[in-house]
Amino acid sequence: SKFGEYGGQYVPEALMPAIEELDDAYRRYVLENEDGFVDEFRERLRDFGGRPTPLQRADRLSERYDTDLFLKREDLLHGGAHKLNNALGQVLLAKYMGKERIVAETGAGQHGTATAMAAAHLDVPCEIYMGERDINRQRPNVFRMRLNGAAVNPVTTGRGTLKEAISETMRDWATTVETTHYVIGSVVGPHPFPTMVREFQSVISEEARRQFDDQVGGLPDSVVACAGGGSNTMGAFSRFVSDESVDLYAVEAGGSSLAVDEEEGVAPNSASLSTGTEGVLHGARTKLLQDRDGQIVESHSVSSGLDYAGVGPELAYLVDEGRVTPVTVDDDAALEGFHRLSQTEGIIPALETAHAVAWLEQATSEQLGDSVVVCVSGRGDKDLESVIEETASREIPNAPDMDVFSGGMR
Amino acid sequence: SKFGEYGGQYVPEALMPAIEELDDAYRRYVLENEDGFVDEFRERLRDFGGRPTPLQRADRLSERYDTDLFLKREDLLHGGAHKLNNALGQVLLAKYMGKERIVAETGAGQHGTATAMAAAHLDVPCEIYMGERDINRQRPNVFRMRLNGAAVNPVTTGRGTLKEAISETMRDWATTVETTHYVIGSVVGPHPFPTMVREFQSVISEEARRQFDDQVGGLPDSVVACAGGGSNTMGAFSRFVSDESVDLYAVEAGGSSLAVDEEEGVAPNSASLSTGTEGVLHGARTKLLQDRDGQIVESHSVSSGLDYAGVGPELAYLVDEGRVTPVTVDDDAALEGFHRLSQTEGIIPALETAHAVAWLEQATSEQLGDSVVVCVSGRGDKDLESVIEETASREIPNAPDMDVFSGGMR
Amino acid sequence: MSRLDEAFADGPAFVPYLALGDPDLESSLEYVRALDRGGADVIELGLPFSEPIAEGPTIQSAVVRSLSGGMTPTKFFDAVETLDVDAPLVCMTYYNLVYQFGGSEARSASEDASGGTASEGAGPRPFVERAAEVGIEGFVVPDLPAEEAGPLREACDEFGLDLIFIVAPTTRGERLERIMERTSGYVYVQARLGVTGAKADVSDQTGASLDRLDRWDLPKAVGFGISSGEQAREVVAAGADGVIVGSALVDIVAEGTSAASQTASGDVAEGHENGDSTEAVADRLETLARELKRGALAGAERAQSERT
Amino acid sequence: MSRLDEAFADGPAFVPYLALGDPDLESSLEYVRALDRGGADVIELGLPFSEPIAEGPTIQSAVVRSLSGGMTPTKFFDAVETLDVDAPLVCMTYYNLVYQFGGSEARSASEDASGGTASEGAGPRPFVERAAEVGIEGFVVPDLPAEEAGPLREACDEFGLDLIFIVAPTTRGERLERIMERTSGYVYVQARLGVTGAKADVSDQTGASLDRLDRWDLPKAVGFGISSGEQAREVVAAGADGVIVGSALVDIVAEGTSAASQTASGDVAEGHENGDSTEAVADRLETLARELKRGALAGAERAQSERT
Repeated sequence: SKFGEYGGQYVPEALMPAIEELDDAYRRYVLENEDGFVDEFRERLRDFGGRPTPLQRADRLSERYDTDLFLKREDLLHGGAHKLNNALGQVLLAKYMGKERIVAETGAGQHGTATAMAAAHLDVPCEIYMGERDINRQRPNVFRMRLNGAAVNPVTTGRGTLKEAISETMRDWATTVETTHYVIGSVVGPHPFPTMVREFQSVISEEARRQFDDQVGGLPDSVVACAGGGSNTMGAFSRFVSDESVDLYAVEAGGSSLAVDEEEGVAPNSASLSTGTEGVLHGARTKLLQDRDGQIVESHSVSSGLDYAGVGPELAYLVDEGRVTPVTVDDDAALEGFHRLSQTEGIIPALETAHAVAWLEQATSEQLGDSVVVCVSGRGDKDLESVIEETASREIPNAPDMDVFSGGMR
Repeated sequence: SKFGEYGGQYVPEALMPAIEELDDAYRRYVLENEDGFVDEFRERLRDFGGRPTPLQRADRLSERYDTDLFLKREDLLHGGAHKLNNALGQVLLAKYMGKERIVAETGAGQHGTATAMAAAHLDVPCEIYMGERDINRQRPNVFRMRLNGAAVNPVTTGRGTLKEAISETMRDWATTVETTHYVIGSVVGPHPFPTMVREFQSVISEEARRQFDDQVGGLPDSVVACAGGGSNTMGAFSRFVSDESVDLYAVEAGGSSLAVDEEEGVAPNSASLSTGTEGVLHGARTKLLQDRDGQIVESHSVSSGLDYAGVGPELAYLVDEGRVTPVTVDDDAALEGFHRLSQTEGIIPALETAHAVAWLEQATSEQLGDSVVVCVSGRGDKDLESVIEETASREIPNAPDMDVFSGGMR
Repeated sequence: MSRLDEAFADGPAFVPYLALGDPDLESSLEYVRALDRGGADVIELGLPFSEPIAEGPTIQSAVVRSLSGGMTPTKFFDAVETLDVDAPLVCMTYYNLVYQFGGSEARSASEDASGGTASEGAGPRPFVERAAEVGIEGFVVPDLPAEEAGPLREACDEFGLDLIFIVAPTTRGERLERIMERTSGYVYVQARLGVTGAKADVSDQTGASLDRLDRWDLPKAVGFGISSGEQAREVVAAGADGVIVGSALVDIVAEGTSAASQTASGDVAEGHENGDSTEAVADRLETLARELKRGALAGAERAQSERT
Repeated sequence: MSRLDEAFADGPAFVPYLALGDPDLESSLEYVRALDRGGADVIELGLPFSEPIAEGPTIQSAVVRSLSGGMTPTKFFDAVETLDVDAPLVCMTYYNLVYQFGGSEARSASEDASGGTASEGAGPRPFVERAAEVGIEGFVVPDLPAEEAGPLREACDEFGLDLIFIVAPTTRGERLERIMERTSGYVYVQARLGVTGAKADVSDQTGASLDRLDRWDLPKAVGFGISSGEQAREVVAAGADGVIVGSALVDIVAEGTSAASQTASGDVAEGHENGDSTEAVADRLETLARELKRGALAGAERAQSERT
């Protein structure tokens, strides 16, 4: 249950039995395929989710960076992001465990929509907690959840964002733990979540590793993935961790600056691996953005999906071990990356993914090596509105002319 | 070049040489795999597009309709709809033909976005004509095209919708025909377009046929697809046409009524197969919505992607031959179908697709048979705004509570 | 020799186009008479179709105005029947209108008989028959290529009407042969790629096209983009037997219409003071017609002098 | 026997909770004194953490108010050091604050030494040491399960402080054993599943939990949802050695605060007339404290009479 000193189970006592029950279920169903859980999960990932997703050679970017560049196309997964791998796994596991109800939290709405889809597909009642401010900023995702039959519970405490939604979901779970499963959306939270979510997401690297070998032969020299909480990161890295020759780059959101404003309690970035310090948040010991007292500071990124003050404990450990190299890309560069992939490959990426793409521009050829796999964690449809606003307010050299959109999307 | 009396090449003389050149290129590259065209097309469909798409058993709908119901998941194709199959094929063909430039028209924006994606991917300059009114109604799709580097040319003539955009694109092509390829978006237009687009889309039924045989064994009893211009319809039917035991149902938009208002020149539906009469439009003889003089009337559907007064000539022929059965679903029922698939299967369909889903509710068990394949032509993200508006203004019994969205999506 | 061939017999022909019913039926008939007075040798009358894919923005707008005014094929023929002009008349329209005409009765009958199955258009014959009755001499159908023209060609032959095909700069070899075999009256030589619309220069492609057509005796009328007497002169000097002018004339109608509709909301008298009455527009059309005809004649003199 | 055990020795203990710094430091110290006057046997002082995952909305809001007012661990300890009350004090907070305390100096040192590598928290020892200095008797850390509590338990032992664990209705068997082995001072019996918050009824689960704990001598204080003297009576009658009350008291602070802030924009004198001065809120807290204490005592009498 630990990754070095990271991880653990820092949760209220009331949740401990549920976490132990989950750990037991994880071992039996996921690790030992009891009742054919893994078979059903794989089948549903294929038929409902659309796996395997392609590993696509990006011809024009390969030329630009003078390397063989491959895109692992998680944007093609049902729902438009890698999130479904985990949501489907956990909702299915909850069914195997006999749970009657699903709760989940969501910030930008991607995990909420994935969970709502999985719950509709598997016919399990589902409630999603979401900060009121996030609800107002992510209306299409809220609507998608409602369409899938999920209840969306607005969280009005605090600033009404992801942090408050997580706390509120924990509270729901603490009250209903006997009948309810809490679908955590990333490789964070108390054990066994970081391990379990990583295993559900590992299908990304499992496929990519096999596809690379089939299409090119051997192993890539490097794997690049963006890192917020870190679920696509661990998914993309997991099956390469023991291949010492493969360099692993976790691209964090550098936001507008890597410095922390202690006065305001704000870190204008989400770079917990690069700049965070050890601490305990949301059930696990990991790297955090915190002030010197240990209060969690407000993080920031142009990509709301990366905007989180913590990170998965396993990633923190792999960074300390030197196995994963954390790097950062700031907001402006991420927007450039967004436009670059859209224009050169015909793939409009999520703003999260745009960070991974953008880093290629600042990486050295030694870092990239002769072959690179980049995880395209999601598609950008959800971010169109943000991209219009953010691009209009900055100097992004490769952006298309935005005049026609001066009135926004409507 | 004909399907019975349907089809043909009713175009201005200036376009005839280009059409002959295209016909020749179609034969050589697509039918005879010259220069390995077909191999490259298949590879790009797989790696860039995400093929094969799954054939998913819909457990809950199967139970509801007491049949084995399978969904052919074209919504998982890159871009979110079957449109890329054709756009990628034609843009690649244009490259093989040495054309330097792509033009296309778009109504709801789906074909425009698919073409822009394919053109960015293959590095071909691309201009999309789109009615000004459609531009204002489909801003996210306009933005996606711009992001992919395509020029979007507003068409201000007439009512500023698809019809005018088609005429304008024809005009561009008539002027630039020697260097430019016109990517028509459906199985319409002059020969060889209806045949060629059908062949590019046939991958849908080719896969579905094989997948059904692998997963179930044998052939399905029926195949259901929505029909506007008819490209997903012909794609879903094509490889089953010679299997006499497989019933083929083309679900048209019944709109608000199947009657034609000759006074106003409006058909409040898009049911050209069910209610249209033979005539000549946009280069082909086919079934049309027209008044008794032969003027094309304004069609209507809650789904802008089905909103077209014509239909592919091959479909018209197959209907006359009795091979394809045309049926209709009205706007209200389509919205119900939209909500039903979203809630029961966790798949938010395009409003086009919602028509196919909705028809299951009114089909007899004899029509459906023991096994049904439904083509999920696209995902519904593009339609969220419309669905909110349209659902709010009607009595849709199975819709979620919309109060939270009374202010629209923003 | 048909009346159309004859129109080209005494020197270069001036062939103006107007959409009937633009902006309303009465005015447009007045405009046709003005073109006749201005020296038209043949007049192409547009019967508007809702999807005019071969037209540029100018003529498309005329089509929209005419349709908004309630123009139909029946009204078109009725109006032509009353029209008393010297120049022979050609109907320019799209094939669906030709194909559907007379079909409503046929359709109702077939629906009665078969219990509501979709019926087919009546085919081109009723259209041609009615056109012949009202004095139309021929047709231009821009979306009907030679390959699909069999039925219409037959009907024209039956009623003694001409069927004029368009030859594009890209039309060569076998296609050209096939088209020229089916054409009668005159051949419509498309001056450049693209759609109809007034342009400032005469395309180089025109000369090449005329050269390719040299071995056929049929009169060659050049259209697409001719807007001035000077251009008419150049085209005829280059070997054309006539000039077809549409958009430049329609522009005059459009300007008059838009001026009139602008003042309609203000003082009606002002519209007349501005000279935007039907008569004023007709005068302007007649003036441009005369210029174009003079240009064509000048071109013919130059061609004549070069030949001698 | 620690001061905490002692507090339970003379009959049922009343254990109130307040977040220090809510709504400001001075007022909250006044409120703590009022609880002391009202008969508190132990007082739990909340040191607010930015992510209070175990709290309900009431206490979460108190935490937000306190943090907005600038509360920090250092200020917390400094304030406690000046506080002169009879009841022993317990600090209730989350583990990250315990873990990080004193780390800023350690961190700077390590950054100097290692050239900027991310450093670690100083661990629980400096926090416990400082708490002991200022007169804190023990800790409740709701996000620290027994399994992760080794270092804090050690530090508490070193400085002679108690570490109180929470036992939930779902805690049974081996887990219960493990927790009870590590608990000292008293055990915090969670009356129901969920988070903190005042409720109208006493949970059935409480009796079952107390039964499970019967074989341990450690005082059992029941919390979560107790808001009235009547409830306090029932809980003690059911076998509890004390009642922990938080949200009901924080509600009084919140009401006073919100009334004060409402009138702050109007006439300040009105705020005092409404009785929403710090003194008035303190009076109300003292009154409720007395009621709760009386309830607990009544419950003990009943339990006593049942036993005899």
